[in-house]
Amino acid sequence: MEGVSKRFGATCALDNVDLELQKGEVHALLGENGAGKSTLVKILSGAVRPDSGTIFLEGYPFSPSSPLDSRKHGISMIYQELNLAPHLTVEENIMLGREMHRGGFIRQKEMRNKVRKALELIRHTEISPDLQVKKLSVGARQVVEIARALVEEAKILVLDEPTSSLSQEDSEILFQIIKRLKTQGVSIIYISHFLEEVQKVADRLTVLRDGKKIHSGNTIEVSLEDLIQMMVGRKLVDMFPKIPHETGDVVLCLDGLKGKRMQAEVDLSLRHGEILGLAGLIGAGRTETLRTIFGLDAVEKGSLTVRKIRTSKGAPWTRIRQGMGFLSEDRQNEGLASSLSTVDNLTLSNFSPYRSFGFLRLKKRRKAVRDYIKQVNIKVQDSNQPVFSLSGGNQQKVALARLLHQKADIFLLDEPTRGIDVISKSQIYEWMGQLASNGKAIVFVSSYLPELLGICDKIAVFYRGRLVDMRPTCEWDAQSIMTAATLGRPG
Amino acid sequence: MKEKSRIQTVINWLGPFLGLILVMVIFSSIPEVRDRFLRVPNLKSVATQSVIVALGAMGMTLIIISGGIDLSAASNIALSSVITAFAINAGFPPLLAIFLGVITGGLIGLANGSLITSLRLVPFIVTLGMLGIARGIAKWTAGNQKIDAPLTWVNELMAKSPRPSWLLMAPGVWMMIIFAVVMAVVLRYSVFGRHIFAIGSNEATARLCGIRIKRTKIIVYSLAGLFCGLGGVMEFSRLTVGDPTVAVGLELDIIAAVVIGGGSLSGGSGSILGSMIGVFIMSFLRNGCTMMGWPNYIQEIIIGAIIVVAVALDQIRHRKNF
Amino acid sequence: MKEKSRIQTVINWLGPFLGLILVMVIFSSIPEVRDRFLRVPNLKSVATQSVIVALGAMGMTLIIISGGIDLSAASNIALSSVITAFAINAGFPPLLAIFLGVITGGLIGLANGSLITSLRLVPFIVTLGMLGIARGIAKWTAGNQKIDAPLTWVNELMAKSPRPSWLLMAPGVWMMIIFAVVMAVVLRYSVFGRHIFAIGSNEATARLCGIRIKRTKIIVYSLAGLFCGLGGVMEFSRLTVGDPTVAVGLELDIIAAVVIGGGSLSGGSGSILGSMIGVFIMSFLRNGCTMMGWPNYIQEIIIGAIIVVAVALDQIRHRKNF
Amino acid sequence: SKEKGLSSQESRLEIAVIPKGTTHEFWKSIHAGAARASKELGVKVLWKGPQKEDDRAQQITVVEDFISRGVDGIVLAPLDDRALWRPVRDAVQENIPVVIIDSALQGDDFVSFVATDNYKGGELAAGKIGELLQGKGNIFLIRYQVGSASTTKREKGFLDVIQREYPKISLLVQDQHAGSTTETAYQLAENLLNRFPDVNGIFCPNESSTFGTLRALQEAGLAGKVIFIGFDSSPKLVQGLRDGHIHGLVLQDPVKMGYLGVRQLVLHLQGEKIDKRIDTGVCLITRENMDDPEMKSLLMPDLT
Ligand SMILES: Nc1ncnc2c1ncn2[C@@H]1O[C@H](COP(=O)(O)OP(=O)(O)OP(=O)(O)O)[C@@H](O)[C@H]1O
Ligand SMILES: Nc1ncnc2c1ncn2[C@@H]1O[C@H](COP(=O)(O)OP(=O)(O)OP(=O)(O)O)[C@@H](O)[C@H]1O
Ligand SMILES: [Mg+2]
Ligand SMILES: [Mg+2]
Repeated sequence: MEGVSKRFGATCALDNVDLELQKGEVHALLGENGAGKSTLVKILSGAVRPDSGTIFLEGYPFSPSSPLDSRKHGISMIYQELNLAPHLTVEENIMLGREMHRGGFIRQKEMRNKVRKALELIRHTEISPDLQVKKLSVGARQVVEIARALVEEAKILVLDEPTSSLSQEDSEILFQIIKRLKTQGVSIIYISHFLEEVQKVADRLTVLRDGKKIHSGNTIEVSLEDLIQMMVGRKLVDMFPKIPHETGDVVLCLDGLKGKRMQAEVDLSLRHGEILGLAGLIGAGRTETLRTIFGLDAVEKGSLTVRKIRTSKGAPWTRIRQGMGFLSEDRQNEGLASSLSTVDNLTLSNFSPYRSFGFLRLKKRRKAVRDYIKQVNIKVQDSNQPVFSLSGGNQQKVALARLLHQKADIFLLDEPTRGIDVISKSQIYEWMGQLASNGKAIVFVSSYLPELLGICDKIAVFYRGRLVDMRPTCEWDAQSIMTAATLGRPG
Repeated sequence: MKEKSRIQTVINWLGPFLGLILVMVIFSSIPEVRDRFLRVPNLKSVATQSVIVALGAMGMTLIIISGGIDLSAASNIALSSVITAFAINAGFPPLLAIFLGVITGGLIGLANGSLITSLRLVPFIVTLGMLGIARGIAKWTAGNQKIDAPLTWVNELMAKSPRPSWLLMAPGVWMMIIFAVVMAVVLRYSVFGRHIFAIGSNEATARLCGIRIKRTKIIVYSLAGLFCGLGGVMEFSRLTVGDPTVAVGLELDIIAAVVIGGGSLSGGSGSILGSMIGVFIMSFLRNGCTMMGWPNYIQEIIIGAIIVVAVALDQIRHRKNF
Repeated sequence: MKEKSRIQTVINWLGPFLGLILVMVIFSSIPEVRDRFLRVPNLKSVATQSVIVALGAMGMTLIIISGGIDLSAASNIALSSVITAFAINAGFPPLLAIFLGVITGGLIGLANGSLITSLRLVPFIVTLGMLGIARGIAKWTAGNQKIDAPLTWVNELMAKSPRPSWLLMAPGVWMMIIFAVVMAVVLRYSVFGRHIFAIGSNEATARLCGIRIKRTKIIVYSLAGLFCGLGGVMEFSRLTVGDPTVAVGLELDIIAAVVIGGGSLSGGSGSILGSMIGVFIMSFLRNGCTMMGWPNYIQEIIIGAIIVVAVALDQIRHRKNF
Repeated sequence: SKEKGLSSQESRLEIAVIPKGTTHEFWKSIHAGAARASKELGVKVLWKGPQKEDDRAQQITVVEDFISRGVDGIVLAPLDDRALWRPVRDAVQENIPVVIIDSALQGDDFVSFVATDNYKGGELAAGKIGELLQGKGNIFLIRYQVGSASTTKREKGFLDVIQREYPKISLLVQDQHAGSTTETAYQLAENLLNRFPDVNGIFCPNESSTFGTLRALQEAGLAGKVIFIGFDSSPKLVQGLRDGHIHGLVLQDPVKMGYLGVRQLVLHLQGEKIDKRIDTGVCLITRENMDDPEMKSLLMPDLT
């Protein structure tokens, strides 16, 4: 790709970027949120038309007019935002657009075989091909998406943050697959905010900043610190800043709580000033537990006690009144109202500072929001910009900022750092510490063990819907968590 | 809990037929019409009365699954019936007249599809516009009155007692059955059918997976147009005249049938079997109410209520899945 | 590029008024009606003719923004007009009759909202059912004919030449203007308004953010019902009788007005100003076509085409933004 | 049919009366006539119109459904002289006799045709307008609805007389349709009056268009100034006539039509010979003769 540029209105997403991908290499694309990585690969896949610049494919100029066009040229892509048709089954989604047919009618058996093979490849045979995708959790959906990219024998495979909602184990499997594909001569573009991953799998890398190419070279030639320096223009002091905080009374307590979709009853308690980490594999039931606490799923059995008040029934609005805040792992379908503006999304859960007699004071609100945008470092042209036009990581930051703006006491965070760049991540860890030191309680669900180990006071491990073990962080290490999460017994 | 789940098993087993069975049981148990309601001649009339809506509903099912809607269906039926009558009146051979009627419907559908895809307008608006345009053209062609066409075999298509008596039912009813089976198979087992579901479920995904959205949509709307065209021919066959004012508001009946049958207006779900059941629920309701001699307002209230109840039942049936 | 962007600046500046201006310019430039079209009495008639649709469109705007639809609006208007006539006929004081008419509309809206939220049914189906139910009840109440009511000051509400002549326009027109301003403010600046947008944009998100979806939706549908009720009172005022068959199919006009004005049927967008412009575009079109003496079918075709063109223009205008 | 005779002695005869619609005043009167006949003759009348006013296809459905029910006879006001021909033939094949009222039907499967001469009604209206305008001026013909046979006949009668006998009267409007409801008629008339405020005469061919136009005239302050002839009656139209806002109403005798329709059918079922064609007559009512007792019973029929 040579001299590729793209503008969206006033935003310059890409400015004269070059990218060279060699046969059989893994090429990492790095940059902070909103640097233009996704836009660049979308141009390659034909989903976005560039304003200028040319692409050469095996020496010939190539300008993909549609995703279909680029797929025909052997480019296969996993987009950052999940792209699945919720009403269709897993099999139908995996084979979408490449159905095997005879005279226009589907050849069921052959397709089933292919799907089985792809699922085996990523070791997720437990996902039934006949299940409707809307019934899967976000993690499982990501697996389906990867399976889709694998059924096709592509020449170029583009992965835009494939591991953002995968567990450690699944990521490992993916890396093995990548290695194998590489030996088969497949070229891979790999986008990720997990820099260690990049160092592990990538042969070469390119760094983007504000839509410009900053650096391109072999992976082994640059150190982690240099990478970060190139990405954001400053050094990262401490990935997991330690902010001292003390735990107080119990604020939230689950007594044998079982929600409609949970597989088992869960007992748990959370104190003021405590950061509780929840670890587990895909489908372990962490999301479902949080959703039940927050009243998004109906309670079937047991009860929960919020600040000494025992309840079993409750809708999200009552939980918010009780001082809870929830960050959904599914920002695309649930987390954000993407056609609304950044201002609206940010303030949706708490209008009270700007409300007088049922009316909003818009100016005051805009001003307040500007502070939050600066604080959370959201890259946005104008606070009235609709959320769908933000980059993936920036959308996640909007969802996070909403929780801060809500001024909750109990934070339920489901994969909050999904798709967020390194620097911002460390900033988020810092806030979590600060919130805890102010006496707030935080439940922190993550599939990324280092961050759990880095900032939590306590870690609980889930296995098949059951809470296996809960211990202070110092008594855990990566190994023992993995054991508990995969085998379901304290390691 | 136990009790509830047993009821749900029954509900599930009877499944999509539940609403239809309910309606039939009700009327079969009213002494006044009991002995007449379930008799063959009445079933034949109901079948014949359902043909036009059923044809419209087949196309509408595709459109609704793809996430669209077609408000122009009824106008399209009227226009096609006028064109057929016009052609027969002008002395064209009946087969050609039928062909022209069906093609007219197809062209209106094609126009819908092209406008929707090329101007990227919402189907509701395009077809609302087309509702007026097609109806206007129908009145224009017919010179603002009905067209009397000489009787031909076209008018036998919807005759309750068909000419070769071994047919048992009107040829139109057979056509309806055959097309329903064909469309059900196409929708379930063809690549085209699957693409329609994908587009309705998530259009962006469908595009990124390389499905030709424009082409698929244009085909869907054209196909639906052709079905409306055929419906128009049937309407002409039934009326023996080309009437530009016929079928006003029928689009809502057609859409209701599809939705009663499990179609979702946000796209991605629906089935031909369901839609056909929806059509027959409404036909039997009308038929039963008329046979009872109930005034129209009672009929309107009852049908309104049944639409809600039928869909609510369907909802309960599906809810247990979670 | 340059040229194009200049056109777009102009388009943008005229913005939402573009369609309306277009229609008015066209008719003002046809010599045959030019000198009559833009004269005060004609403008007054158009304004009066628009009141009922405009009231319906205010409620419909809220509903459509919230991601719903109300097919029962027109039936509701008819029912409310019948109830008002009935009350006046029964000798109730006019103010009470008006109140009863408006409340009837509100109750129908409340029923819609409750069914939609409690049974979790799609609005299309619930309101389609209600379309039949309300119309049936209207006919029933009226005994299947018009209700003749004695003349009272209620009938002055829609008089083109109002009694205190300093009013200049019918009181109904003033009401329409006042309610439009109030609703526009509520929708833009109130918490309730923001909540409606949030629900329409993404219901799951709205729920997550602690918005009380059920309550908001029930209020939205009830409010829309009240507007329809007021529309019904205006209808009665205009006709001087309570006619249960009035306004058949008007729901499509109302929805079209909202959509022409920028409302999206998938929810999350729309505005009162836009809807009002949509209403006036259609009223002026009807008025102009009739004044031209064009036959009805030409009118139907033209109005159909304009609906599509107006929305297409709006689409082009918006496309540049992102 | 012998069997049928027996059963009718055990239980009352069941007669379906199928109008074109159910909500216009005109059909109310037909219903009243039919009800009177049913009381007098001791038969059961099932009254049922098409679900949507004026929808041919649905009227066919209603006829078919009553055939399915196996009624003893049908009184039908066909929406179309051709489209209803086949269902009527089906009825006759099932031994269900049919009497046609109000509008004509092709063929001769029916046992009797009881109706007004609609064409003559239009002629009467034209004569009155011509007379009141003294043979000159500008007039509107506001039509009812596309495809409605009886009103089209009235319109034709009106046009023929105007063009033949009053060459100095010019028709400003003659192909605008008022639509099926009062509101649509009202809007149309309002818009037309804005364009042509100097109109001298208007004719409307049925009740709903007459009333809608009357409202528009009253609103525009032109009521009484414009010669206005309507068709059919309702309390508001009677009031308009009394106030001098309407200068004449062409009246049919719908009560008689409904009554005779049912009676002819019952007579036929009882095996009597009946006339194939019965004219129930039209007349023109003005403010001057509206209080004649004979006219009064037409204007405000006793609907009980
Ligand atoms: N459809 C759009 N409309 C307007 N602006 C857009 C659109 N898509 C992307 N942008 C802007 O382009 C810039 C680059 O976005 P892009 O998605 O490429 O970032 P990214 O590098 O993938 O970031 P992340 O790491 O957060 O995924 C961002 O500032 C974003 O706001
Ligand atoms: N592989 C799978 N196959 C089928 N259903 C699954 C699968 N994975 C998850 N689910 C669904 O998700 C539910 C539990 O997943 P949940 O989202 O609570 O887990 P999690 O620990 O948050 O994992 P994730 O990382 O996927 O969010 C299950 O009840 C099931 O319905
Ligand atoms: Mg990205
Ligand atoms: Mg999860």
